[in-house]
Amino acid sequence: GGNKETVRLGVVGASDSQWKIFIEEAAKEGIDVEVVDFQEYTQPNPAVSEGEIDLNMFQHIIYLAQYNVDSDDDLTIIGSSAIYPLGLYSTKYDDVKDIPEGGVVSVPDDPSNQARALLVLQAADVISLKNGGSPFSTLADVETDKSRVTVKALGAAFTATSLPDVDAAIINNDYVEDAGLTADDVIFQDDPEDESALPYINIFVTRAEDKDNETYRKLVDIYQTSQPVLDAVQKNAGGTAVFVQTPVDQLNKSLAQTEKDYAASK
Amino acid sequence: MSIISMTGVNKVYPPRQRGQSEVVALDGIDLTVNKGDIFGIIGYSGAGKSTLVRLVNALETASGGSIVVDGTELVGLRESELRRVRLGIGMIFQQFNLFSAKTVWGNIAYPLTVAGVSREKQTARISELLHFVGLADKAHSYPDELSGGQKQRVGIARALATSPGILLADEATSALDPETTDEVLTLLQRVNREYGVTIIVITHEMEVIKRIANHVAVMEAGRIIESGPVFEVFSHPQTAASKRFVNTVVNSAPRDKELAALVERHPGTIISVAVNDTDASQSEVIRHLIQREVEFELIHGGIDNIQGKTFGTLTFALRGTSDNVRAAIDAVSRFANVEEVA
Amino acid sequence: MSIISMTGVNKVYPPRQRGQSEVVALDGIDLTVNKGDIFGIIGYSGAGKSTLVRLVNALETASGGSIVVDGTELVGLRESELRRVRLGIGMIFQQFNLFSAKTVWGNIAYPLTVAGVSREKQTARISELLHFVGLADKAHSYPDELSGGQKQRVGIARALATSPGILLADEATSALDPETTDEVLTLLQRVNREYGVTIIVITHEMEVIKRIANHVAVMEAGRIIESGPVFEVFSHPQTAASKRFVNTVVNSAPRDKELAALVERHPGTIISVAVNDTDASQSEVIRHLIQREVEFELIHGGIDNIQGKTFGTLTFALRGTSDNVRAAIDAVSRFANVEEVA
Amino acid sequence: MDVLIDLQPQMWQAAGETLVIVALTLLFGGIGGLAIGLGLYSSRPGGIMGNRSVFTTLNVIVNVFRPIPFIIFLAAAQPLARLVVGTGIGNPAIIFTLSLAASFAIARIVEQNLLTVQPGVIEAARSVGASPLRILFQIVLPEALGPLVLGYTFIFVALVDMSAVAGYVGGGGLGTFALLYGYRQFNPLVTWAAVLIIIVLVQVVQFFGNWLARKIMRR
Amino acid sequence: MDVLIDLQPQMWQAAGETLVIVALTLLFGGIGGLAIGLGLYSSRPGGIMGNRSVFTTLNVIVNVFRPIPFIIFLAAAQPLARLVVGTGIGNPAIIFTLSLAASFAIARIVEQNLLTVQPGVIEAARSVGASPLRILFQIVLPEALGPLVLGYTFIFVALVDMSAVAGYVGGGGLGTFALLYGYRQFNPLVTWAAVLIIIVLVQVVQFFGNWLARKIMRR
Ligand SMILES: Nc1ncnc2c1ncn2[C@@H]1O[C@H](COP(=O)(O)OP(=O)(O)OP(=O)(O)O)[C@@H](O)[C@H]1O
Ligand SMILES: Nc1ncnc2c1ncn2[C@@H]1O[C@H](COP(=O)(O)OP(=O)(O)OP(=O)(O)O)[C@@H](O)[C@H]1O
Ligand code: MET
Ligand SMILES: [Mg+2]
Ligand SMILES: [Mg+2]
Repeated sequence: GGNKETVRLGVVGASDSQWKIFIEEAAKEGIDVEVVDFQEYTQPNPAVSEGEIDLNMFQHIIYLAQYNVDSDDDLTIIGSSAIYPLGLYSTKYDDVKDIPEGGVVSVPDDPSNQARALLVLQAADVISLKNGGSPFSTLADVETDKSRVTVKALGAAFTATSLPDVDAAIINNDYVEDAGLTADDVIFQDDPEDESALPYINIFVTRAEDKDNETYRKLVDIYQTSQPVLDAVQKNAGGTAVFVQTPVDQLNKSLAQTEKDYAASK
Repeated sequence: MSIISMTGVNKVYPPRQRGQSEVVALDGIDLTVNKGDIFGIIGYSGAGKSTLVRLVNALETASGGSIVVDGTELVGLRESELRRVRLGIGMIFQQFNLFSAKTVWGNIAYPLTVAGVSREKQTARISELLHFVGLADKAHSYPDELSGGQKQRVGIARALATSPGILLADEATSALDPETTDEVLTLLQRVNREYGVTIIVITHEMEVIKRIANHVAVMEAGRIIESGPVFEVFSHPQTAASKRFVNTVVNSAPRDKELAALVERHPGTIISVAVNDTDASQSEVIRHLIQREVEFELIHGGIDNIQGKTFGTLTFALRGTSDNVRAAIDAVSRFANVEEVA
Repeated sequence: MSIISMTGVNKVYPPRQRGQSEVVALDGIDLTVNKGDIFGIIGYSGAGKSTLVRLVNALETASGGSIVVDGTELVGLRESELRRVRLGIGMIFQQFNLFSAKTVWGNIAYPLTVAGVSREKQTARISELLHFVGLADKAHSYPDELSGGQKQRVGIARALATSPGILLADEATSALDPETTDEVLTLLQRVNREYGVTIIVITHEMEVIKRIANHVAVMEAGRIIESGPVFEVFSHPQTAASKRFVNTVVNSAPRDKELAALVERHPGTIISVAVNDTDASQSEVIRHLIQREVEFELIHGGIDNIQGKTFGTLTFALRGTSDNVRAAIDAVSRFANVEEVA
Repeated sequence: MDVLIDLQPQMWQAAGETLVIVALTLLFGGIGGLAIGLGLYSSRPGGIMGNRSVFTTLNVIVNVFRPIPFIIFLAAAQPLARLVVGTGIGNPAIIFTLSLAASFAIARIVEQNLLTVQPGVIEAARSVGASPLRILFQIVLPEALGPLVLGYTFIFVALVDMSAVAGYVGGGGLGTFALLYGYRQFNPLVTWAAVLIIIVLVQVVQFFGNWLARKIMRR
Repeated sequence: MDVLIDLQPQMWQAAGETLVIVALTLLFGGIGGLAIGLGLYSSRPGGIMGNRSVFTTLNVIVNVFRPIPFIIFLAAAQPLARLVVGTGIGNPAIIFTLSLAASFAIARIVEQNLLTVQPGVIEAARSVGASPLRILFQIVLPEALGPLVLGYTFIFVALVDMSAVAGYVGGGGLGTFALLYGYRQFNPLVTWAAVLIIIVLVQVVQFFGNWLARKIMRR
């Protein structure tokens, strides 16, 4: 295809098989997609802002909300993909109740995933958070005297490899299959159908001025409707993904709300 | 016409560790070297000789005093100005200080490059120098492939490369065999005579002073304790140190063990007679001995030439009646410096 | 009783860059040093002297031949065995090779530590050595704070520290003033006499050979071209190289410019007469001159003692009728080695 | 195994990218580091152009930039990268930022190696009237060349290692490949295949560096 | 600003952790690296215990481990860390893994610095019958001490930088602090406050290293 038409899409984990298929599907529609990989969640948003890539697809609403507030940016959502439940895994215990008093649980160290993980742990009844917790809770909000376990933050990729060292670990969907685990190993997870899970919907993001760009919308459409792509995503998520096609307005409303909540929590 | 003059120059090395005291390497040096001089500096190891010449091309800065080289006061000069002065001064280092990353050729080429000599002229000059120091076959060797004397010869060639107006030679022949030393000294003498190069030679080999220097200064413990034309210092050394130095080179009266050995082999009276152009002539001495029917044998010492003047001490074993011997000694003593050593 | 013996020893340095040829530093060396010898090695710069002694303590491995030191064949020996041999050999390096991270004290202490000498004994020994080499006040200085001669003296003290049975001295006094040289030579002589230490001295200062060596070998281009007792080699040098070396130290016939200067100042006939214990006596020479009414003056040369033997060349200027002069020369020529030099 | 065969084209491309990234970084960072290192060496008190304030300034600058965690440095330098190479992501940005970061590390390596040059040799150069710059380039650098080659080899290996973070800003190379297709996918075969290529590359360069240094130092 | 005040206790704790991590890593890695470096130096052909096969083996080992991207190395070394320090995460694991990785880098730095020792000095030591080990420890190390101090200072700074990844396996320290509380939260104030402390720490150590080296080298 011509260079002019090339759309640059930022992701974290370009090696996931759906991207190769996605590029092929887009090509069929005459869109030339270049997938740019970042290994850090911090990078794809500024890259969109700077115009170095056109859109990205790696984050959920909460992550974007925090980014927009912290960096004083106005990136906007142009579509949803899926929502992934966040699971608690263990190779030592089959039930949350078996985790001993004083045990150690590892959680990812990036803020939004960490807060979500803490909420999962609270729901699993192994810790207690100040004021009932929020999507912006931090390790400091853990009420240690009321918690059964100690929480330890690790790089998102390392929570999976830490399983021999801890009693249980919160592992992102991205690493589940890769780490040789299956959905069956999960001993607790949040409910993707719950309304509180709405801000954890993964989204396509671009600059505010490009929110109506036809080509970008078309790409979202291809993603949401192409079965080979969805199959690959599902396989990669170990069968845990729940695909959603939430209207863009609703997504952006949730974004606005979350941004407000977050700003207030600071 | 003085080309180098030092007045009240001091050099103090501050103590580097606690508990050490400072080292006064030079202590009130006054020195004048005239244009065209070959100026020798002698003195015990550690006397400050190397330090002194290192002040002349400002490798070291004086702690006090004034140093004027070729009309320029060095003390207080900026480094960039000192550089210009150094261009006119060649230096042969006691420790050679060769560039280990350059070949023999490269070592000699460096000063030429710095002086801006064109490549063709360099080639000619370097070949000439290599032949002179006998290292034509080592042109492409590196310093670590050279013997001690070969290294020193590279240092000499390097210092001479730009034909500088002043040459500082710090023990320039200390690692050389006599033959090579001779050649080097001859060359120094030639550049001095033909191009008027002023040369300061530091040496512990009195032969070197004797052969080429016209002036000599004797150093001890950071001071110049004696200084003057070579012939004068050699013929009438004033200080104990100078005397000891002079003794090693000119034929002198036998001392200690040497004397003991001679006494054993030559029973009878032994006298030493100082002989030189200005004092006694030995023909006369011998004539007196013969006249008094004293049998004599030259058992030690000899005659030498320093700066074209005859010079020496002859030691004779005398045999004859004690009266004759006495009379002869008295007669000779009248016009010569005689010492009865045994 | 030989303590060091070399047979057919070669040392070849392979070429390091393309286009260079190999360097044959030693070429078929046969050499025997007896226990208690002070064995001098002389030769032009680059002749292979340093290389030769470095084979004796196996710092360098021979390319061929056999080297037996104190009954042990070195060639083919393992490094750990060579180490034992080295414990009994002290070495003074031409380039000093001081440990720059150790003080003067530490440098001298090192061989003692290696030899397992107790700390108290070390202290006593080091103080003694420091006093001997005149560096008591520099005990805590580092090598880079020393003058050239001071460095060399540290090297000497270090080599002597363990009182080794063999001492290899490579230009051990090249940076020393005559007085210090004298003291060092006296010490070497003392350790040789009192403790039977065998010493190999490499030097370019013939004075050193003359003063302390009993044997001397002359090297040229990797070969030993002459070897024997010092007196013999000095009195009857066989090769051109030896002659030149000997000339620099014993009073010899004047040459070249020196001669020219003499001729200018002394018109008439000039003869040089070689004098030594075994050949002519100079009293006799003089008697013949006087008998023939020839006026004479000793204008050059002198008499010296080597290993207790008289030795020298006297140069006389003769004046008189040409018949008388002729007759005198003829007469003297009959029993002495006379050369008419002008 | 199949994965590996599938990924072959990417892997070789990544290998090429590593070579390009590291080579260019070594070039730019090498020059930058050489400049700063020469500055540190010559301005050090008692040095050939001793100047305490220049030295302290350089010293502080190097100390300021070297210890910043690379990922923070990478992000912080993005605006500068955009100015200089026009983009804050991809290989150009990573080459720019790595070069900048490497400069400071190389500066220290250069400084250290130059300090081992014997003072007597510098004196000899001063004695012939050579200017400090001449001494620096014609004497000090050649004298220290052997150790410098080893120092640059050391840095080469460090850069190969550092270039693995290129992926953070969308750059490529074997390190990124290993992380992305191997490590993140928990695919040890791919990880170690990529690492193996890196190792082979490093072996070759290190052997060459050793050989060259030995040739130069002649020991 | 408020954030910073809130985070103060964590920050100072992190500073303490950095000191502990880097100090212990420098200790263990320093000793390990010294050992390997001494091995490389003395076994090199023509060296004091020249042995081509030992040298090649060591050389290859160092080249194998040095270039592995640190994050991969970190994960790969986790089982070993569990064996040795009992856990694959937290400060003990990061100290273990950093020490291991640092050993190989330090080995090269040590090797390089030892190579600058003048051959004549080693000859003098051989001539008095000293054994290779004696020469190594009593002569070569002291002679190279000045450059070695600078080399270790270099490594100290590199370790401060490397220790920032401690957070991946749940370790602490200022780098982790800067990444977690500053960088990942897009909170520049926190980032740069942490970086500032790192920089101050590094300045102090580097100045001390320079001072010590100058004292030892006396130039
Ligand atoms: N490492 C080396 N590589 C190549 N050639 C060498 C090496 N060492 C010495 N040579 C050469 O071997 C020859 C003998 O050197 P050696 O050092 O033994 O001479 P020497 O007689 O001690 O001379 P000097 O009196 O000048 O010290 C010289 O020509 C020298 O250039
Ligand atoms: N860098 C230094 N630091 C401290 N003292 C020094 C330094 N350089 C020289 N000295 C001392 O200064 C004195 C004079 O040294 P210098 O090198 O001038 O002696 P020298 O007359 O050349 O002796 P030699 O004949 O032994 O070469 C010596 O006592 C020496 O120890
Ligand atoms: N895919 C991740 C999740 O939903 C996104 C994390 S936000 C950067 O857990
Ligand atoms: Mg001197
Ligand atoms: Mg020699």
